[in-house]
Amino acid sequence: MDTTFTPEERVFRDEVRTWIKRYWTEELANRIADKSTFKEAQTELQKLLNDQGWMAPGWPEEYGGTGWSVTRRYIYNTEMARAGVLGPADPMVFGVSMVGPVIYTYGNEEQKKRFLPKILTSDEWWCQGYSEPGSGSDLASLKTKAELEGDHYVVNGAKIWTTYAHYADWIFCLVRTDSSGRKQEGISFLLIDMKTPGIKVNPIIGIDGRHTLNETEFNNVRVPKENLIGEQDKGWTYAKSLLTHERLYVANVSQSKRSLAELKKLAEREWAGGQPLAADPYFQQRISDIEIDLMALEFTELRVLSAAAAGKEPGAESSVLKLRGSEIAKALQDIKMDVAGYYAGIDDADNNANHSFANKTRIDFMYGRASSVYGGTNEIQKNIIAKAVLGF
Amino acid sequence: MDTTFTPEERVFRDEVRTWIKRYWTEELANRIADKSTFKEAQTELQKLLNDQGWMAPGWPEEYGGTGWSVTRRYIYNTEMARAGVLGPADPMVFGVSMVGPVIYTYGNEEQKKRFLPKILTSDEWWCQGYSEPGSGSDLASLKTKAELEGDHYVVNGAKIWTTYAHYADWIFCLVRTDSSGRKQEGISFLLIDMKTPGIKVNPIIGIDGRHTLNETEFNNVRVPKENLIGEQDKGWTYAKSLLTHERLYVANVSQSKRSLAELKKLAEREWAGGQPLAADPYFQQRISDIEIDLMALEFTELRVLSAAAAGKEPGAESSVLKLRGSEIAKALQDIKMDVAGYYAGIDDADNNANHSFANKTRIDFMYGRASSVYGGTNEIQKNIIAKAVLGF
Amino acid sequence: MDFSFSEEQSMLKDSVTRFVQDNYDFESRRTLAASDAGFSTEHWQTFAELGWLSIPFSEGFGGFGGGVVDSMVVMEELGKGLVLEPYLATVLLFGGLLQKSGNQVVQDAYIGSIIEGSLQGAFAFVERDSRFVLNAVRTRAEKSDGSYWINGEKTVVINGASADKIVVSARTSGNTHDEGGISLFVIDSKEAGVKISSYRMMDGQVVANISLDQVSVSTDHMLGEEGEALEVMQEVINDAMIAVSAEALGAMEKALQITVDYTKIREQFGVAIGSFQVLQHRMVDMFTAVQETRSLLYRAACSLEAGSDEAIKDLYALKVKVGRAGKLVGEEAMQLHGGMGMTDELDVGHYAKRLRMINTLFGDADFCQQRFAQLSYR
Amino acid sequence: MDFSFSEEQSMLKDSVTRFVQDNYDFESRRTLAASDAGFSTEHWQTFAELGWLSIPFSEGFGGFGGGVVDSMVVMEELGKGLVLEPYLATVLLFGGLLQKSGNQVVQDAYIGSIIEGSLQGAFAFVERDSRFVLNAVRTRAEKSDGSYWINGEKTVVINGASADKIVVSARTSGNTHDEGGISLFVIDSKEAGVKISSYRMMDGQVVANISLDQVSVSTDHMLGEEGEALEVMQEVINDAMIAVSAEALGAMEKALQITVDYTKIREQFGVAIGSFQVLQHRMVDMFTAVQETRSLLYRAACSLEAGSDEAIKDLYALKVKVGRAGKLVGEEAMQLHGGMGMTDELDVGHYAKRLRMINTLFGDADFCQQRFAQLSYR
Repeated sequence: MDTTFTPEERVFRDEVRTWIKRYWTEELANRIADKSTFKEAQTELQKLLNDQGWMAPGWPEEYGGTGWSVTRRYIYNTEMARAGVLGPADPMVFGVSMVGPVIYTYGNEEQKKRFLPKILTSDEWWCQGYSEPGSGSDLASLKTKAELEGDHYVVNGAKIWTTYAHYADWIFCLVRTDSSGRKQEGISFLLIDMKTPGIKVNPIIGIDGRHTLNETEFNNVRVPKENLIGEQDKGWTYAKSLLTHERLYVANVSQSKRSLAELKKLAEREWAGGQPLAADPYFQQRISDIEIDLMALEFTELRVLSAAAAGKEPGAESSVLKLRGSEIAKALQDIKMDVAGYYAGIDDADNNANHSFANKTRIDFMYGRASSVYGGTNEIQKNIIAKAVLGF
Repeated sequence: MDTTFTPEERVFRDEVRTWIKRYWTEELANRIADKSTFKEAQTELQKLLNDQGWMAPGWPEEYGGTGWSVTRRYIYNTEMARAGVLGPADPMVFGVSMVGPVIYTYGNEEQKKRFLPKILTSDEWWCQGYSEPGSGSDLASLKTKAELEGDHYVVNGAKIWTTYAHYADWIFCLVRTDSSGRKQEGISFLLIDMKTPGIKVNPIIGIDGRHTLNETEFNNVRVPKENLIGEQDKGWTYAKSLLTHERLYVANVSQSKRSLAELKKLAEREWAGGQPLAADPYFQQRISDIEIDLMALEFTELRVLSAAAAGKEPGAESSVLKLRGSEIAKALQDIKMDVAGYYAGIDDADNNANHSFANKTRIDFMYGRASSVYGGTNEIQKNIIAKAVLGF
Repeated sequence: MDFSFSEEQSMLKDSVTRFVQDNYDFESRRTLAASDAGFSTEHWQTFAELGWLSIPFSEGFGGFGGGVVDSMVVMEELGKGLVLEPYLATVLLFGGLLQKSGNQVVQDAYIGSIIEGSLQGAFAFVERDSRFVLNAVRTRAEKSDGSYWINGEKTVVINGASADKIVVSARTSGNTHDEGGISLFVIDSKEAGVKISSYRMMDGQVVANISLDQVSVSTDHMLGEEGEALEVMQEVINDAMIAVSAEALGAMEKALQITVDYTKIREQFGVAIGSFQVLQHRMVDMFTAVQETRSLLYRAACSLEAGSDEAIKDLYALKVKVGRAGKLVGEEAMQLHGGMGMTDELDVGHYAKRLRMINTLFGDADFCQQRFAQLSYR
Repeated sequence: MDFSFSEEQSMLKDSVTRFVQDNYDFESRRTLAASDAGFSTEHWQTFAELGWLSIPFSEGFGGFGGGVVDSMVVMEELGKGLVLEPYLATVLLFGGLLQKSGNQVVQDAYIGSIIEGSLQGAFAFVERDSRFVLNAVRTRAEKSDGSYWINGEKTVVINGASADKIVVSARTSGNTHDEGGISLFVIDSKEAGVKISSYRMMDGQVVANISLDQVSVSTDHMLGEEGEALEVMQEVINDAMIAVSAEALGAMEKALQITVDYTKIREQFGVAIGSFQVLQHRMVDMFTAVQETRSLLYRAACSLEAGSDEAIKDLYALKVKVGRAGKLVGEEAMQLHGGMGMTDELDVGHYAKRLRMINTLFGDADFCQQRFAQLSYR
């Protein structure tokens, strides 16, 4: 039992830190945060990562991955998240973490050649078409239809919560190609060019006031049948096998550690009754409740990673990562709102009464509410644990 | 909207307080607390109450009740509980609050004459035979059988959680007289003399280490058929109508207020790091969480009583009384355990290292765990609210 | 012991309920919230006609002579519709200060206009670093040449953008955290030296930062005695705490109702999601929180009206519960709506936002719990 | 990064697991708990034979030379069986103090006997009003005639009734709360002036109050330097905190398992109560609490063993979680057993009691959270 890094691992960590220090400038971060320069600047960042060979650490080396050990990937993710380079709402997630592995695992050679390089170079942005209006956590109830007519699938229906669809070049979709059997059957995995006629992207304004989500409609959208991944009607299997693929990092530990550190700093400068809020015992108790939970979560993640490094299947403890990860992230956002006090309500980036952090605090809080809903609500997560782990 | 008492009500309150001051001596309280003198001393107290005409405030005047208004009953209950004269585990509950109302509402004249006076004089103690081993919150699944043979019902089966059965002269039982229909049908309400041959009382030691509970077995117990209340097979209705009868006082507000006051006093004398625990902000926050909830509960109870005083049916708010009442009582017991610290673990009334309150604290805590189980678990309470109030 | 409303209060309640039902469907509210002022002057005239603007004022000024229970009745119903009109700022805060100040000059000058709906007011009591402490005042007023001259800055002034007249707290003596030395002045929003910079809050309110640069106020526009204003400020804010708690209660009730209705209809896995026991129990927890809030609201309102010794403690207990219950109900309502709850287009998230803002208003749950503890464990 | 046990540790774990399975069914435990000593000297000999009593001692004394991870492995398994034998008191506390004291005289005199199972020890560090503060020591030791003379009283001394030798903390200088001036002495339980008054705790442990009236100790029975004992006391208790946390983890795991099994079998309303979603989710919460406890246990054990700067902070975080999770798991386990959970005859309530006692031991969750906060927000 030992949690120290090897000397080689420490060298690697320094290498990552050096990269960050050099390339992750305030100027770049600001341009990414600004809606008007977001896509261009984010692409710039991703190209820098790709130049370094770090765009897709988890991919097999033959497709451009790194071949890192589990520990190195952990170090990489930790450092990147700690610095704020990677975040939970990263646009590269859809290409690198979601569709990429489907393509290299279930796609044919032409598909691999056609799509993987452009994911790495960020010349093509992806978005995800899984959820549908009304489907919620019952993903398999999807109704968007794809009918084969000659060389093309004709797609009709709508997808919802398509994050960044308004920036995306491609969308990967689960579509229904057969409705005769169980709902999990008859689903196919299609790659669709967003420029195809008949696709309409309708913005959904979030409760944070921003536009990151969309509803994407498909009206007789003709998709070449070579864009089908694997076999027709087997898409559910491909999508599902992917859900376990990235579940090692769903806890967002580093992001929450970053959030906690910021919170402590803010509490030192916010004034309450003649002393900094950070010195107030009530506040200390509230924040330490969460800090302790986060310390536990961090080691739960390490336990999972250590098992993975030893080539073992993730144990029961991995099931709590998303659940507790989202609860802790939300709790931190909640306290940060309280620290901002009156200023947390301000819906205005410029008029901030000297509390410039407040607007971002509000956005993070509001946007963060969804973390206990997407990817299966926390209630669904508990159902799954009850069944899979406790044996009910 | 007004919560002040009338001058007459204030006079009445003083009258109750004067009575308590005169009769509720430390000596009597100690004898009641002592297992070896409990029954005798408790009977003495009840006889004093009866001499004053206060034994059964809720009964109709013709049977020995007081004819008090809802407000007076509230004042009476509050003062008695505040002084510790009445408690949640009162033995008189079974006679006065439970079987008495069934007898005067559904019993015949002879039954009224036979049983009610001896409840008032405490010459006969009662216990309750509802739950059965295995029935839990699903009371209607009861299996104890009563078969009519000539002039007698022959009773076979077992009842569990029969509090004070080892002191009781009589038991009122729900028994199955017909198993052909729905489980709520075919249940009858029988009064059984505890001296009848075939009754065996087996002690159940509680997790508090004390003997208050029992399992009571019935082996061919012959009960005269004149001890049947109302009609055969209709007992469920009688028992159920009673459940709403006393639900105004299920919140145990006064007991919890008393418990809170004790807790505050203890926290002033317990020492923690150079100051009384009461001065510690963490402790203050914890205790104030509960104090605020209790303040809310008190006014929820008053809202229910005020509606009852105006002759209205209890509103939706009454449904939370038992639920929150037990949660708050338990939370207070929990904090008190923490105040007692190391001494809370002592299972010994004499060797208390100068912390004489600790043994009682432990007993109250352990015994109190059951308050979220008896009378329908808190989970069942929530099911009921969801159905009855929220309309699910 | 009686928690029923008087006949007048019941009528008042019904009239507000009807107004909200007829005028405040979610789409109409959205349009109003997006307008420049952030509310409707037409609605404001309706408020005047229905007599709501006269409630806290004495009959001598043409008012209704109402107490905290009356404004509580109004605010609960306004809360159900997330009503945007500045009833709190103009009538309860600005009006309340005038009513309690004993300054006949300003009372005669402005109360009539408030009642007839022609004057908007505000109370500027927050500063950059004051957080929830009323006596954390840096803004200063100095007397010279028969006037007071005010310098300083106030932040997040509710209704600050629309107010014609603004009551400003300023220090006429002492240091930032002293309890004495604070005075109140009624200034005109167009007075030289007043700079109003307005912006929106997440609940749709338009508020303002107000900077004051050598702003002149005549001595007859000071409310009460010089340096003695803290008590009246606290009194008015105590009444306002009842009011916003009632508003929060209304918002919670509505958020719960919306959620119960939604889960009965919304299907997943082939059944209404409201059939899941876990979700039912969570709605029971929301219901319980709402009941507790109402109980503490009645408790504090009764004891404040009766002038009880326990009134302030009751008030802080209420505000703690309003904060915690408001968070619980608001967030659970969103969560139980799933993804839809996190969109701007559904009403439910807006209830959560307003509840969050009310938690902060006049001191959040943590702050009020500390005040409560000081009173309870001193 | 590696959380697996060494081969030796795995063997150790297996041997304890087997012992508990074979010897600690609930009825056997009940009999032991009711006996005078409250544990079995026969079992104690087995412990000695299996080498468990030698774990924390250096190889020079015939020990195993183990660290906190080794005792953690043992204690988790003992926790599953609610094992009553005084491993904590004799081996980890008394033995730990001897091992770390550097006093060769007492080490030579007693460690061998501990290892062979012939000597019981205890550590008397609690006083009537000390609560969880190690330096709140009123008991005094004065030097005269070449001996120390001890006067004072110690309370709730674990294993105090069976201990042959007892380490007592006493003040050789300074005042009640001073950090300096505390010394440790090994006294014989039969020494003149030692009065031992024993009683039972709710978890079955037999403890004692010990009054000391002019008790004489020879100078070579002082551990370490005069007046400098606080650090070694804290070190030994830090190790012991890992141990009791591991014990708590074992107890929680068992309580959860018992509960899951029970709800799968127990029927109500015609179905197993484990089919109710609300109960399932509550068991998921218990499971989560257990996982969090294990994670913090590994965290604290690793950083204590590595001598990390964060070790003390990690340790307090662990003890906070042990307290809170222990309450949650214990109480939920009882509640989900319904009425049966509240009886003495079922095992589940006894897990809850032991968990409750472990919360208190060496500082409860509230106390540890304050210490944590002092380290985290200084």
